[in-house]
Amino acid sequence: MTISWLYIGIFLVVSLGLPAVAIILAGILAPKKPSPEKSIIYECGVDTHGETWVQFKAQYYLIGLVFLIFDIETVFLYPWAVAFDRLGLFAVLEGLLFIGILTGGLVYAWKKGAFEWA
Amino acid sequence: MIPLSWYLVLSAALVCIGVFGVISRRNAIAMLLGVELILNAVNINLLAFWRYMDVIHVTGQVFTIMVITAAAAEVAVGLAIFIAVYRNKRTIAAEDVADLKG
Amino acid sequence: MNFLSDPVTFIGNWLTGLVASLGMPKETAAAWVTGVAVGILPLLAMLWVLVLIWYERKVIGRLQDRPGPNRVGPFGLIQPVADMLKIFLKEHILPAGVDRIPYNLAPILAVGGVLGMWIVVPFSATVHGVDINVGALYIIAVGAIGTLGIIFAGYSSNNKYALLAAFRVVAQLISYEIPMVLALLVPVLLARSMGMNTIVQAQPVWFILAAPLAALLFFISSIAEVGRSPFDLAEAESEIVAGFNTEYSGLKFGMFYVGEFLHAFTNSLIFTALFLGGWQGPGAEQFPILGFIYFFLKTVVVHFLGIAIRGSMPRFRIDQVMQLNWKLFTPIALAAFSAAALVEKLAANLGDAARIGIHILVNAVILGVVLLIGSRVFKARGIRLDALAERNRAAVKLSMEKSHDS
Amino acid sequence: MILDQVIFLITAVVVLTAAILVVSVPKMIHAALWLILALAGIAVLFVLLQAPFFAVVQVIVYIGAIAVLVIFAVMLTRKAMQDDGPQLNRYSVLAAAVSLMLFAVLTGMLLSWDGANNLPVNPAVNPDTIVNLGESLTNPQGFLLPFEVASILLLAALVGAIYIGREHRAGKEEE
Repeated sequence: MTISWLYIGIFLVVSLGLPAVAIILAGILAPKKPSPEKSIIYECGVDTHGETWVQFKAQYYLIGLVFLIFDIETVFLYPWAVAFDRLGLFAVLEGLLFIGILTGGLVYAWKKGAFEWA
Repeated sequence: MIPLSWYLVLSAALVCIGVFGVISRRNAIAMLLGVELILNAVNINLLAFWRYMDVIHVTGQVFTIMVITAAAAEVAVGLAIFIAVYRNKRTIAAEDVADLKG
Repeated sequence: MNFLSDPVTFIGNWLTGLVASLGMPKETAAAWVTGVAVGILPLLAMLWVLVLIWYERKVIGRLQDRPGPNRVGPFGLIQPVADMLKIFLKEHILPAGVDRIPYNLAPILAVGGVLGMWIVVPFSATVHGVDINVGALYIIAVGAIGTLGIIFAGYSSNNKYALLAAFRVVAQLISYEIPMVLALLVPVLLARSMGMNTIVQAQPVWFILAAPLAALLFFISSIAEVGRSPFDLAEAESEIVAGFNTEYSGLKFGMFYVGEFLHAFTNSLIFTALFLGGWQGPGAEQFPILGFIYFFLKTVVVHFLGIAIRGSMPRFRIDQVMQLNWKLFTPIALAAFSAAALVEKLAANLGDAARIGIHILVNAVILGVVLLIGSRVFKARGIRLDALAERNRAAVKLSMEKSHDS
Repeated sequence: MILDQVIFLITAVVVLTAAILVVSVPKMIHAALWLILALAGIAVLFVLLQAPFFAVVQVIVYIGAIAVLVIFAVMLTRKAMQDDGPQLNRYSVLAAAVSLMLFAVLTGMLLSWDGANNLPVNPAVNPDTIVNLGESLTNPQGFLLPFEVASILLLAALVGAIYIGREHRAGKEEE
């Protein structure tokens, strides 16, 4: 058990390290001729106006919010699905009630227009 | 083998850092991040006690689930409130938003 | 153990023996050999991208009646190598005002978040990566790292369009994660395990038969997760320059490219393992090499399907992408999962064939209901639109008559 | 085994450093990024505690969802707090003193407790934690009530947050 997580740790370190090493190598090999012209932010040749930190629609936040709630509820259904053989019919119905409450949230978000992107 | 105390001291330190963040930051979102640190310290404690004291039952794990749920609900509602306040008052500095005082 | 029937185990045993003969206990030697093999796997996956890029460009080319790459090497096979060498030697331009650490971290996370999934994929009966008991969720978790890379790229670039694109993409990615996670729950339920190897072993009958809707949703969501056509809002060049990676150049840009191609293939691997029985096939248990071949062939079919969709579909608008997900896919996924759970419990005593039959039936019913409601909604919307158009026409006519009169 | 102690210590240093940066860096967005590192470190700790399910849940929920939400919110309220202004309020020295004292007291209490040097219960005792967890979540003798209450809590949070967070005047802010 623990040894497999050690392997996963090695694997993750290598998978993150490989692109890092490649980028660093390329950075050494590549030519470096910086100039102020080059480092201008690319906005189709037009000079940047104002801050980059434009305001965003609250819609993004609403989507993120619904996602967060759904994500948590679904993740906690996983142990339930794994233990399925040990559950009685009643327990399965309990799980479906859980999903039903989740669906209620979806319907509310839908009715309140959280998914409209006007 | 790691003694239990290591986890406990680590999570005590995390709680204290979180408390510092909650008390001292001006930005309300930053205060929320402090609360997140505290809740995570709680999770470390719960799982450590589960692992070291009572590995047969899953009580510690169920509590962790509850803490994660509560943390998520808190973040969702908290950030929504900050965004609403920001929309009306153009600030989220905690001391400027004292209208709810009785 | 025969070399031909199971080369990987054979080589592994040979290496273990070799290391053990240096005076190390057998188990430690095996652990070291596995560790080194695990370290080499990402490298192989990265090299595999070269083939993937060639293959995909060739297929897309043929789909669009072009020859595709055909100049460098036979059939243009060396083209990706040449491209890679070129991009390797390109200058890294650091735009003004970027936030350096996240800016440089973003391409690494984008690739690492895809590579990380490979460790839990079971390639054959004997080579199954690392078999952890939370494999399915692990895939989702590692996928979240890639999302993070995109946010980093968009935020740190100091470019409005990059930020806008990153937010769009992230909204899309997190949205489509919901049907993906829900669809993934169905094979987990059917196999009673989150371990990828157990899921594959539970499929003498492929799960796509018992869970066709979940498979379909997983397939579409995984296309959306890669951000490919028809979900390629990230690079809607008419709207947001070139997407979240506008300010990237040289190999840093190349890494996003590599990540995308690898992600498409990785998703096919995972789809195959989850729904198409992975390495299962006649004789795969006795001759693990056959398992490799089955797995590879199935994956190539799935991958080809994804490329064909990429080559032939127009792009969705962002509101369409969001509504498609939340108003169609998520409800279907919830219904499909609930139905699967109910059928599994109520028909637990029936034979396998009968249970799968009921599963198919229930899936068909859900699909039928969705189509029925969908056709009603579209008909109603069509009537509304017709009425609107009629009114507009009348108004135009009226105004034209007025102008005639005056 | 010494290896897990080394991993623990490295992770602990990373987590604590990241946590201190979360509460002290002036730029909000950087605080959010450091929070991600701290949370990832905590996921590693969960693996060390042999609760891999919670490690992946930590990554999926905290890094994949909560951190994304925080970044969205920081972007939405970006103009509110100019990052060059003071980020700590006038209580910060007091707060530091209080938290240091709290830490001293907590640590003293913990280390004087007999159970502090416990070693983990036999690791092989319980290979099927996830199954047990799943079963007890819908078992009326187990944790059925908290499980359903959690779903109600999440529903309430969703309803409340959408009600508060949505824009009442449509079309005011542009994308």
